[in-house]
Amino acid sequence: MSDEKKPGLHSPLRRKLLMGMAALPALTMLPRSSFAQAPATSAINTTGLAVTDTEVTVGILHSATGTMAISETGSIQAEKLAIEQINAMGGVLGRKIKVIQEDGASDWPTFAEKAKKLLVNDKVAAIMGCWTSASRKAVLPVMEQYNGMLYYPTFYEGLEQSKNVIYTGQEATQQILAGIDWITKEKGAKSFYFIGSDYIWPRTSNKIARKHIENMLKLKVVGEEYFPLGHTQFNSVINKLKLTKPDVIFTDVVGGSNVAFYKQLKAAGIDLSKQTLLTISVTEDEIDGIGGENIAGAYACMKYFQSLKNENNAKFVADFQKMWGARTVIGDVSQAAYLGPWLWKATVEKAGSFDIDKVAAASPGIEFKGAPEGYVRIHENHHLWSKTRVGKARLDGQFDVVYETADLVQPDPFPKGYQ
Amino acid sequence: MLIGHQPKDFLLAVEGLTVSFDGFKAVNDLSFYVEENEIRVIIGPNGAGKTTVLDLICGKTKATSGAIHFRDKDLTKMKENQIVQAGVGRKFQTPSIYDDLTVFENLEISFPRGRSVFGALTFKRDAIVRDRVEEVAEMIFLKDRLNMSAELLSHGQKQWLEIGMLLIQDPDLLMLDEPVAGMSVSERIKTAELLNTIIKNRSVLVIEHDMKFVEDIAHKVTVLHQGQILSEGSMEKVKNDPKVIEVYLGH
Amino acid sequence: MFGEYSIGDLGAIFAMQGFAGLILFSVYVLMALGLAIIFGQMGVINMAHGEFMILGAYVTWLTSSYFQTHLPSLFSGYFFVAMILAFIASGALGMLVEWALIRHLYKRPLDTLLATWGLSLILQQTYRSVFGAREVGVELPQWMMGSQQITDSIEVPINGIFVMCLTLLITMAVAYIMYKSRWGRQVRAVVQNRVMAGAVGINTERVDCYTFGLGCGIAGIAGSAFTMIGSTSPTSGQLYIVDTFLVVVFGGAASLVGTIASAFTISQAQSTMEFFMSGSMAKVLTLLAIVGILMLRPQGLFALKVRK
Amino acid sequence: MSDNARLVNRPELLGILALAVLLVVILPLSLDVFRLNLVAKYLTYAFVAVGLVICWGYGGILSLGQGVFFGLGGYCMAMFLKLEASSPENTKIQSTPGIPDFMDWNQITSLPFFWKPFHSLTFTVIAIIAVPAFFAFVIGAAMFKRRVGGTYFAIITQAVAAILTILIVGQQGYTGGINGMTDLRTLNGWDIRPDHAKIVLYFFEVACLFGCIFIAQFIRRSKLGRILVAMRDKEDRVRFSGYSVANFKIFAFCVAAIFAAIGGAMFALQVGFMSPSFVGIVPSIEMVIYTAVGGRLSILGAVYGTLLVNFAKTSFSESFPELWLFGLGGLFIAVVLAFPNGLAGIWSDYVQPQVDKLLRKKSPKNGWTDASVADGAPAE
Repeated sequence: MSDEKKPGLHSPLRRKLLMGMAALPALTMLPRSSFAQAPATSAINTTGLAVTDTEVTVGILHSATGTMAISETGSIQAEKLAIEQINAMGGVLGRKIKVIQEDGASDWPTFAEKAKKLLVNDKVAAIMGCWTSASRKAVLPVMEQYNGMLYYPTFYEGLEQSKNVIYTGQEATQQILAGIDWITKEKGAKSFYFIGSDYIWPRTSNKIARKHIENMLKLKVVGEEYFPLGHTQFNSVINKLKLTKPDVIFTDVVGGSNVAFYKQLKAAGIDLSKQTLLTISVTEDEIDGIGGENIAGAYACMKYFQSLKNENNAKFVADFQKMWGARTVIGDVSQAAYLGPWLWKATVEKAGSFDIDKVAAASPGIEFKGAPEGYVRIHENHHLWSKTRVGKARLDGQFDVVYETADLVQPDPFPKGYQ
Repeated sequence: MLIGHQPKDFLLAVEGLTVSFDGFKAVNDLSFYVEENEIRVIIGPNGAGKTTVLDLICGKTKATSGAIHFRDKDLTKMKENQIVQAGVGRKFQTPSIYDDLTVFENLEISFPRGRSVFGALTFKRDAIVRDRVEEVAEMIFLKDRLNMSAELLSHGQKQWLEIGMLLIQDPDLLMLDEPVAGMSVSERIKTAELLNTIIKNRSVLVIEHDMKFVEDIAHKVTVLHQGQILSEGSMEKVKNDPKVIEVYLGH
Repeated sequence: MFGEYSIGDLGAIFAMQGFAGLILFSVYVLMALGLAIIFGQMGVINMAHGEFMILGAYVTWLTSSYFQTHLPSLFSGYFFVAMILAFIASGALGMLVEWALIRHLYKRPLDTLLATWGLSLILQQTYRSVFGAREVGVELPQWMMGSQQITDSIEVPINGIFVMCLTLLITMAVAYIMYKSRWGRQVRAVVQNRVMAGAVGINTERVDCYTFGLGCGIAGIAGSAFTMIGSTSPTSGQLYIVDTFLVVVFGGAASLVGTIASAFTISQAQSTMEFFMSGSMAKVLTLLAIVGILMLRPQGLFALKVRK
Repeated sequence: MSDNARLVNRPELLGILALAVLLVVILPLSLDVFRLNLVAKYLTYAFVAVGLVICWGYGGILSLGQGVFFGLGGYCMAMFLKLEASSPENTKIQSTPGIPDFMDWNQITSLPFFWKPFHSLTFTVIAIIAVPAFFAFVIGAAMFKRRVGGTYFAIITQAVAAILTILIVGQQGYTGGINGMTDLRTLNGWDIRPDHAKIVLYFFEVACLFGCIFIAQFIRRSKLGRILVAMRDKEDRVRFSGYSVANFKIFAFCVAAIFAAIGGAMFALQVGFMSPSFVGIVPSIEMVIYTAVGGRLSILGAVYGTLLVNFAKTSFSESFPELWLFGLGGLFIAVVLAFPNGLAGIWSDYVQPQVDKLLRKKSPKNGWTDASVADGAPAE
């Protein structure tokens, strides 16, 4: 109903499409008593969720404090933007989205506790949230026990699939394999050196990368190193790099360690315009802290870059910076977080109900053509079909997109031959 | 000296005791012997190593070399609490009592029973303990203050309490470091009286400056100077030793 | 793993590895010096030490931004200005904290630990509110980046050399202040006998205040220097705190020489092990070794046997 | 039993009864299951806090590594629960069914030897007590025999916490890494997840907590408690009264470790997972603040302190996440500077005199303070 208040929010074509999608279930399921009337609450909410005639409650669950606040802030911002845009368009099934935001405080049990609060006390229809695997793992049993719906934005290690979770980021094979193939071909790489933070995501990602490199490409991995989270001294491993001279340095170092690693790499005279480095953990967000001059020339393997050239993205970046400040940068995860509310809206409207079971069942096949990264679709396994891209870091902290897969890459959370 | 090989005749035999702190020899090749029921007073100018000798005997400081035999035990190889259990009690120069506990509890803790962890857990305050505590409290003039927090006692009363804590341990060798220091005249008199009663039936090693007091109680006096024995013998003999006179007058 | 490399290669690598160890050594010394003064001389456990370092880092960041926008021609020299400002800012905050908090707690060392931990939480949240939760990137002048070619195959990072020189300078300054200056004698007098020092006319309260301020100020310089090699975010300070305390304790708290020796031992051990095994295991083994040695020799490497 | 060995005096008895009424009657009746489960989670920390009263308040040993013991207890419990949750039927999609999921992800194909005994609940219960006690004994023996205490000990326990965290995170094939052990489901076939199970577990936990409170109270009232106080005051004097100071410290440290471990095991049961984020330095120090807020010398105070701080944390972080850290930081400082005896101190300094006054007016002969002063004394 308030669609017209924000003219130019989306291109006219897409707006029609979205309107059509929104109208479809309403047309099929409800008596056409009046043009603008939303479906009756009793019909679309049979399980006692917090849905009224005018409102539907959704939870946002990220860390606003603690060590992870650095990373999760972007996701919160993106989710709020998406929800505001959806509300400006009239909401979901005629209901405005009301947000309850909870702070996970970078502490996994707190995540579980807050997730439970959102589901049990607030009866939210969906939760946009979590960032680290650990927080997701803590929340997952809660989601399954109390039957909630979680939209999880981060690229992650895979090995998981749940009725109650939609994974809007890439799982490991989706993110890594195409990038490694491309860099191998482009740079004629023969040897790889892995450097990662010591926890499950880098280890699993590196395992998949290693299997791919050794078994599929028949190339060599000459080193694999892990450092405790928060480690800040990398001179020894940099010397090892100098000794082994790998064609490609493949990194998945996270957090504050990232900054230290690239600064010391540059200081040690490893010039990223000559030495190929492929990272799967550095987005525009991280470069903010690392400093563009320290990482320029490195390649990153993601599904989204802020500099991506398409209409959706231009609009998204403009809206995002209008809402959160012109200097705000947008990384891969923020974009994936932005998809969550939109995918949920589309799914609810297709299912014609807020009921979790119906939403979960209706999820496969849901498309979102307005995605900043381009077209995405939910797979049977609740992950997204999406393209993989490689970007080359520029001095100004942005990436030049140098490669993208021709087709959408199928998500494969339990990859055969990679375990 | 004479019968150093048979330390059993002495209660305490200190032989060739040396301790050095970072090169400085606070006690240097010291030997002396204390007999059963002997009252020995150690005197000497400041820094002579008197307190260090007591520290060495009770295990607070480890000797660099030398031996300390107590009956048939070598104290240099034992821990503080084992030395106490062997029968050596020590009073410190400044009153060392437990401010947060009552007088009764202070004495009770020193009662020689239930000294292991398990023993302390199952320790019962029975009639024997209570009677003994009261008896000692009477001796140290604190009977009416048993339930008082020890921190509220006067300085002199704290000294008495610590003496009482030693008394209840019933040690064979009692070591007192300046027991009347910092006391008022009346307290001093009472303390001398107290010491005279408690030194019966045990050996005592006292450090004291108050010559009047020394003369009253000492069987034998040892004069220390720069970590070594300057003179030893009866008070009369020591007083007339020219070396002692020189050291004391020299100051 | 060495089979396929030439002798020259290996020599170069070992030279560079030794250098990496020296850089780590310098980093540890810088971190630990301020703490060694505060903990060693005053017996105060300052859990907010890391936050004082990060204050220095933020000051550096602010200075660099200021020079970039207002004095771009002088940008290449801003780092020296930044370090002085970092020293002043951290030192001043340190003195304020000493006055408001620490001086009430000298008789309760364990309580200073809790109070300064509370302080560290407050400082972290202050940084987050003021500077944002994200890391800030400190831009360095061009001359500090890159590396110096020594031979064909040996090159050393310039910022590493810079940190080493800085460490040397500050260590010498601290040694001079503590052991040669009148003020240093006062500090040591207060450490040894507070009452006596007061009686001979030393203003012990002021000495305490300045000592704490000096320790915090050095932490500020360390934080400033670490913008070259590490990250600057509200929580970065916590990364350093355990390492720093271990260096000080391992050295024997009351001795500057001990602190330096222990920083050297730990850094060499860590950097050598890191070369042969994964960083995680190297860290665990280093920490285990330190804890193990401290259990056998609790007074640390360099503690004097003193007469109590 | 003679009067001195009486376990509690009158005000303490009233305090314990009040706590019992609060935990057993008021909270379960007034809170929904979700909130009650939160209380249960807070109470798991109360075990640690009670242990710290003995070890820190009485023994003067500040351990900044209680998270280590909380974690060891919790992991022991979690290993048992995880094994039960990883039955071959539940894990048939794995390449090796019957082992925990995280092992499968890390290419471990058979259960490591040290996991095997955790199939047995009896072994697990023993391990929950024995493993932390053993660790505490080793650490304590090494440190206290060499007279390491005070600040040194605090720093070394911190380092131990750091080591264990890095190890758990690094050895993810055996420990679940940073994710911890999640998705714990049943205890000997009994589902621990539904609401009614949570309520049963809550009462079980409260019972255990009171067990620990009584043990702590027994220790406090025994001569050992007085020796701990004496030791904190004048360690040398205790030594020269013939006690092995090290042994008593080791004992206090072990008791605190065991309590913490029981808390950890309860946590795994209540919350349904265990992760290395409870092992590290930050949670360990937070646990100390619970004790400090309650009053480091008061066993009951520790429980109230834990509940209060956690309740404040939850409600603050819900409404003002930014303020929470300021609040927590301020709490640390305030407790240290202004209220070193915490809630218990405030109670006995300000509230109790008022209460006494009221009571005296009503029945002049029945003064509580008389009882408490006379208690512990011989003459009665």
